[in-house]
Amino acid sequence: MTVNGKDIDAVTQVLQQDTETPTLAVTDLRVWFDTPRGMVRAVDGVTLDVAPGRTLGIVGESGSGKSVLSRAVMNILAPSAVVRSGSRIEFEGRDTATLGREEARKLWGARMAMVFQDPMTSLTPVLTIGAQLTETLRRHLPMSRSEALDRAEELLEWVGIPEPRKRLKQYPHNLSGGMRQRVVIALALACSPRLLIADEPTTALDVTVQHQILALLERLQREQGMAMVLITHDLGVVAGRSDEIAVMYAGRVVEQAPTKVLFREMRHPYTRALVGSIPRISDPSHTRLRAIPGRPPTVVDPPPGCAFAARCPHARPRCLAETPVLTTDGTTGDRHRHACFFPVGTPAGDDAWTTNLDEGRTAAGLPVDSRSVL
Amino acid sequence: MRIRPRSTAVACIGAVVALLGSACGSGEASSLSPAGDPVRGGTLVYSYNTEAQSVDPATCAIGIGVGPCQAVYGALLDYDLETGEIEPGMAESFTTEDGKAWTLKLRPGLTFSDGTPFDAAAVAFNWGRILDPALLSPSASVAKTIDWEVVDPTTLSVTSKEVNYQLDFGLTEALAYIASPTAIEALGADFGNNPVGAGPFTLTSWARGTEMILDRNPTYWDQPRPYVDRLVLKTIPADDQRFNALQAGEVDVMAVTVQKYAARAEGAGMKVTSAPLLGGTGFRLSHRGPLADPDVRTAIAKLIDNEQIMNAVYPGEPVASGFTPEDSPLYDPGSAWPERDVQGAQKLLDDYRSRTGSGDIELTYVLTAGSPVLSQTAELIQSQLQQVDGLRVRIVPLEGAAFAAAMTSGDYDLIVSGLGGTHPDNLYKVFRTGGSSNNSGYSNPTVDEALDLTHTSNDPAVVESAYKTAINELVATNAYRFWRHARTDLISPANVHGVEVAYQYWFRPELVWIQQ
Amino acid sequence: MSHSLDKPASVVSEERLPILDPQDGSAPVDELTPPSAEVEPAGRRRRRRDVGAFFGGCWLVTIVLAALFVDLLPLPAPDVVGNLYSLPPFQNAEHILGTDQLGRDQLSRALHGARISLAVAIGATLVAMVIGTAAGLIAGYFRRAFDVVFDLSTNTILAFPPLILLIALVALREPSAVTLAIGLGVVGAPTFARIARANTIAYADREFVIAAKSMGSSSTRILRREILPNVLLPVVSFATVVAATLVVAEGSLSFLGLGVPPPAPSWGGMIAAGRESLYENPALVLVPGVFFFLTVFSLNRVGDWARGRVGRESSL
Amino acid sequence: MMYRAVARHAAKLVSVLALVSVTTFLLLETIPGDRLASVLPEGATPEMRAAAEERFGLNGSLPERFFSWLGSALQGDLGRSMQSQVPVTDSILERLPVTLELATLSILLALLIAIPVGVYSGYRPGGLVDRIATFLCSITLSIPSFLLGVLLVFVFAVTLSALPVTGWTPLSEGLVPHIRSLVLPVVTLAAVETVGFIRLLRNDMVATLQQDFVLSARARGLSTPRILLVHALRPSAFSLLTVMGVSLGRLIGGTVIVETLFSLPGLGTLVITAITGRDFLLVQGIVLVVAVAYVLLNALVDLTYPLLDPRVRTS
Repeated sequence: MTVNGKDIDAVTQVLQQDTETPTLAVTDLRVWFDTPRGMVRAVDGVTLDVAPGRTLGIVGESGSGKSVLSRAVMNILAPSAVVRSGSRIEFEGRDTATLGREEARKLWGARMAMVFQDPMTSLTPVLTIGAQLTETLRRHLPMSRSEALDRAEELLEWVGIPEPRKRLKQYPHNLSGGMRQRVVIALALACSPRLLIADEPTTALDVTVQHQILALLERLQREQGMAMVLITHDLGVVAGRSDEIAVMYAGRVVEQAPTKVLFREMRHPYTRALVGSIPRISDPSHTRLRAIPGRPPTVVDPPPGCAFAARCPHARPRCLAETPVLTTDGTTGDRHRHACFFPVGTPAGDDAWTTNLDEGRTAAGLPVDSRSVL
Repeated sequence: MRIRPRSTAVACIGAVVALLGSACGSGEASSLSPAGDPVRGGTLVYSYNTEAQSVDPATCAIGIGVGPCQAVYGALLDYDLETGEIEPGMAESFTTEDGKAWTLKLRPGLTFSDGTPFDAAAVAFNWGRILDPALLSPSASVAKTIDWEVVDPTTLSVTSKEVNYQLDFGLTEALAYIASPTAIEALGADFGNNPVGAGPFTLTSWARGTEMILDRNPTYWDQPRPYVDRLVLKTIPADDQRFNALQAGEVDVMAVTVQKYAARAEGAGMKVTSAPLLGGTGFRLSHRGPLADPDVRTAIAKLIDNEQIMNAVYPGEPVASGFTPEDSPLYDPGSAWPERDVQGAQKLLDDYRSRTGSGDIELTYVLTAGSPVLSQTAELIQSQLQQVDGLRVRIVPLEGAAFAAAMTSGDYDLIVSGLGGTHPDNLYKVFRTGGSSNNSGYSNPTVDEALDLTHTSNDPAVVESAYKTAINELVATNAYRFWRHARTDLISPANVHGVEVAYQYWFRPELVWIQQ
Repeated sequence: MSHSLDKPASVVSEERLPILDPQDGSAPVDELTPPSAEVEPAGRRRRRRDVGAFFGGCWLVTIVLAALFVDLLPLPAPDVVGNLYSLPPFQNAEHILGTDQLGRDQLSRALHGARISLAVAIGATLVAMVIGTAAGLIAGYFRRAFDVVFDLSTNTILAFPPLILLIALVALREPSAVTLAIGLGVVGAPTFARIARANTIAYADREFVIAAKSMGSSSTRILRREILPNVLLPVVSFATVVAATLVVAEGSLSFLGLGVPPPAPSWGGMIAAGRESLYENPALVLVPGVFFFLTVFSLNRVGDWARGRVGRESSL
Repeated sequence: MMYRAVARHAAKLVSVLALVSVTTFLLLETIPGDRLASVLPEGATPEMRAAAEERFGLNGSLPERFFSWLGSALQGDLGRSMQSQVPVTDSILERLPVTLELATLSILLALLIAIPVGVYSGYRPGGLVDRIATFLCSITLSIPSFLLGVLLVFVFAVTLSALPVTGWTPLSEGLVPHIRSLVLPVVTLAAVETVGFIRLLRNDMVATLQQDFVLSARARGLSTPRILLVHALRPSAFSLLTVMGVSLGRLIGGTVIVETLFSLPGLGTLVITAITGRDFLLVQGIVLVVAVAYVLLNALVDLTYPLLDPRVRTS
């Protein structure tokens, strides 16, 4: 029996594995960028973890810091990035900051891999597919050139590319978008990694190909038993395919929960707004699309208080003064945490909403009326 | 003028000057005691700042082209600069009773390097070829003045159209080079690059612009000469670089026309063989427009300050106070340049302008472009001549061929030129009315009479005094003015013996031997 | 379309300034886009570049003023022969920068030399700009046959070994500043022509041009009123860089003794003359050399700055 | 498609060469003064002048002379030099290797310096190396080659007397003296080319390193040198190749100054003597050869470009 795409035994499996060490554990990660306009706090204190074989979906608008998070984990940040002290990234229990050169070489690219957004530019245009595959294989695994070529051919076949032998000699621009993304995935899974980070893997593809690629990722994950982090701005992509979802806003995780719990018991107004903005086929035609007013905040020297306050219908004076911390309120299991003083679906949240409704605007000055309830 | 314009220009450019503070006097050849008798073998390297264009006997009898020709063909007669005598070379003798009928006796059994006989017919063939206008031979002007006829394989009777006791000089350069007729007919236009002669050396290879390699000609008549096995001619344009090569032992005989290197060479224990040439580095005056008037010419002569030019451009070198250097047999006190006198010059010019009512005089000073030394001298002369009002000088630098065109067509007021050449007979060509090189239109009865005497008289004393009168008249009429005697220095390391200056920048390679 | 445009965008085919011998005294230039984006924080970089352009501008102003009013300055005349020969600089109050082999004051010769070098260079740049822009406009607007002729003529000028073309032009005529300026102008024209053409093509299909065409205005009116003003800006921004190249060309020619005839001093000529006594008194080369270097350096810096400024405004 | 491109280039090449020859011919025709001045000896007779005009093909109408020259030129016979009677083709072939060696060595030296500096400044733009390189580049660009040559001579040859002042030592006299005589001229010529290459490579690298495939290469754990030299440098190398080809073409006609300064027996000095000696046939021959080299190299670059860069290749 499948619940929107996830068969039931997988779910039970999830419940048993809580005690195992997580493949990836990020605690209080802060990544700031030194720019002429000041220190940009791209990632400002993120804590999350992914158990082996599990999929964590990370959702957020562009500029929320989800890509920077993925690059920090993969240790491929731009030179101007500064990982603040106190940040900690653990991979299978080992702090990646303390790895020696040799161990680091074995980790990044082999045990931990990444897939990028635009297949058009993710492959080196001037090298053949075969060259790029064998290069990665021989970098991490002791293989002769011919062995690497055979393994490369297997990989291409494995990701569903027809006539793999012929493809090895071709160049990226000879292939279609979907085909190229399959090659990128083959490249990532070349050394059977324990963790795969997919940063918007299907955004650049059209919908039909999108579905094939996501199904492929899921199949490969199940066969490899590897952990996966699926980063996207499209709730639809993560809704059916991830065990847990973390919602990021302005460099922070504002809510994290198992997928079903998040959709049924969402606590953070931003999550509700996000879910609310997905148009449903069931809606009558001409229903006005619900958009979130305002724009994501610039993360340079952010003011105190909750970053979402300016756009949050529940905003109260406390939200402007104090920064909410990610906590669980015990009502929906300890895996469900959110960072909000007046969460949705709680008496405090409802009071805040009705008070704002009476005043006609939120504490942050956002005009509010009955229609704008999300 | 004997030297083809282009090579004079090159010679002047060759006179590149570095303003060396070090004092240096004019050093005569410091001859080392001969170290025993000559030894055969070794390679002799000669170097100068430019190279011949072709080794075709018809066209090489000019300036820099002489070297390779003399080495490959040998000259019928040789002119010894020191003694002023003309000695037999490839020919046995060239005698005359009346200056009109001459007899050329050749050495019996002489052959070219391709085995064909070097006989009277070969000489006749070469001289006849020179007359062919298509070959544009500079020697044609001399060949036209004589007729010749083969008497027997070793004898040629020559009749000069006019009495000319100096005709034998013609056989040391213009008509000196005889090539193998069979080779000329076989190679045609390419003969100039692979010559066949009977001289001391044969041409082995020629990388133009860098070096020409010649090897000993085994069938040369004057065994055991040439002493050296191989002769190399290297072209190194910059004087200082050539001197460095000499010091580094890469060059055995370095030709240079600037005094300072001779002094530095003597300082370094090397030998300097030098020889004064006819005339010097200066300029020639044409006879058109205001320059036709003797007062203007004298005024110009009075304004030139040799002292200042030498101090600025050729520091440390002796100043030419007159036409001929004191130590030359043709020296005469009368050939000294007029005293510098600015007021006198101003008066002369004012008289001329009042007499002819003409306005300011403007003269063009033509020189070769690209030589800093020449342009500095030109600017100096301009400032000297413009000390007086009413006289303006416009400097006109022309590159190679345009300069030659101006020279041959006489299209100039003052033009940079050196007389060049070694034999006083050159005066005849340049200053005798109608002389083949007289493009300045100079015509002076006294000079003509004196120069004709040098041809018609067989008495050396008469000839010498005739030259002196001619020179004094040339100086008096300001035909030509220079500030530095032309001289050639051949510098060679101590172990190279037998170096003698010949022609202008060449020597007698067959007489040189190297002490190992 | 000029072939440099149909190369894939990612390959930045920098069309080298095809003037003169390799010494073309200017940065490789792409006609259309401004210097490529620097990843470095823009703020800091722009300030640093302005400093170079600022000093460059100051030097150019001083040298041009000095060259124009050199006669008013308390300096001995450039061709007055003195008796202190090749005096090193800073040793004699009267001759601050020393004297050359003929005892003439180096400073005054340098300034008079500046007058000639700059006059020839500026003259030649104007000639090049007029010819080049006109050719570029016509070829860019009318295309087809004009384009072929344009391509052929620019390639012919470029195929000519640059200095050989100049020498042939100058050496075989009566050498004077005018023939020099025209000769240099011809050699400088292709650069302006290509810039003008590229910009004209880009502007030719812009709306306001099509609108003007539809209103029936004649081609010449369109060219003059619509396209020329827009093309002029990028062309003029190159003027300084081309001027730098032509100053070098004039210097090279006088170095070979084929520049402006003596006794008019020119930097190239002074360097050539100084070369003879390099060992005894290097100042004879260094004094004109420094003037030469500072002028070319300033022209380049001001050129870069102008192109940077123009690049931003007229980015197509 | 490839044959059409080749045909187009061939047509362009021929037309440009024709135009170059005609222009040179007209340029030489319109020279004031006597065209035979440098050839006729002193006191030349009218017959000599007539014979000379006949021999150097100076009589006959302008078009006749041009087409007779062009006719023989197409068969490789560019006529004989008026002064040395040496066939023009021979004297060019004798001098061409010197100029070619100078040009190629300068380009190689320029690449040798430009690639490491260009790649590193592209990798760390605004860093120390980049700032120093940019500063030195703007200095070098502003020193004309003749000034640079004189300064180099002053420092290395005169004061340190480590290298010969001028002159050319052919390879036959040993490699070391040959190279020693080449160092200063090649450095003088290479200076500007190096600047051009550094700037080009740096800008290309900066652009390429921002591409995603570089990030994904790093994500695959490939080493930085490998990413720089294989993944980033290769796409930039193609535009470098284009500029290199054009520079080489231009250098063949552009070594006049350096050859004159160091008195090297290359095409540059030959053309100077030819022009000053009004040796028309020699000038005509040299200009044609240099133009052919320039146009051929440009065409070669345009044609080989697609073969090298897979993105452009339309296989």
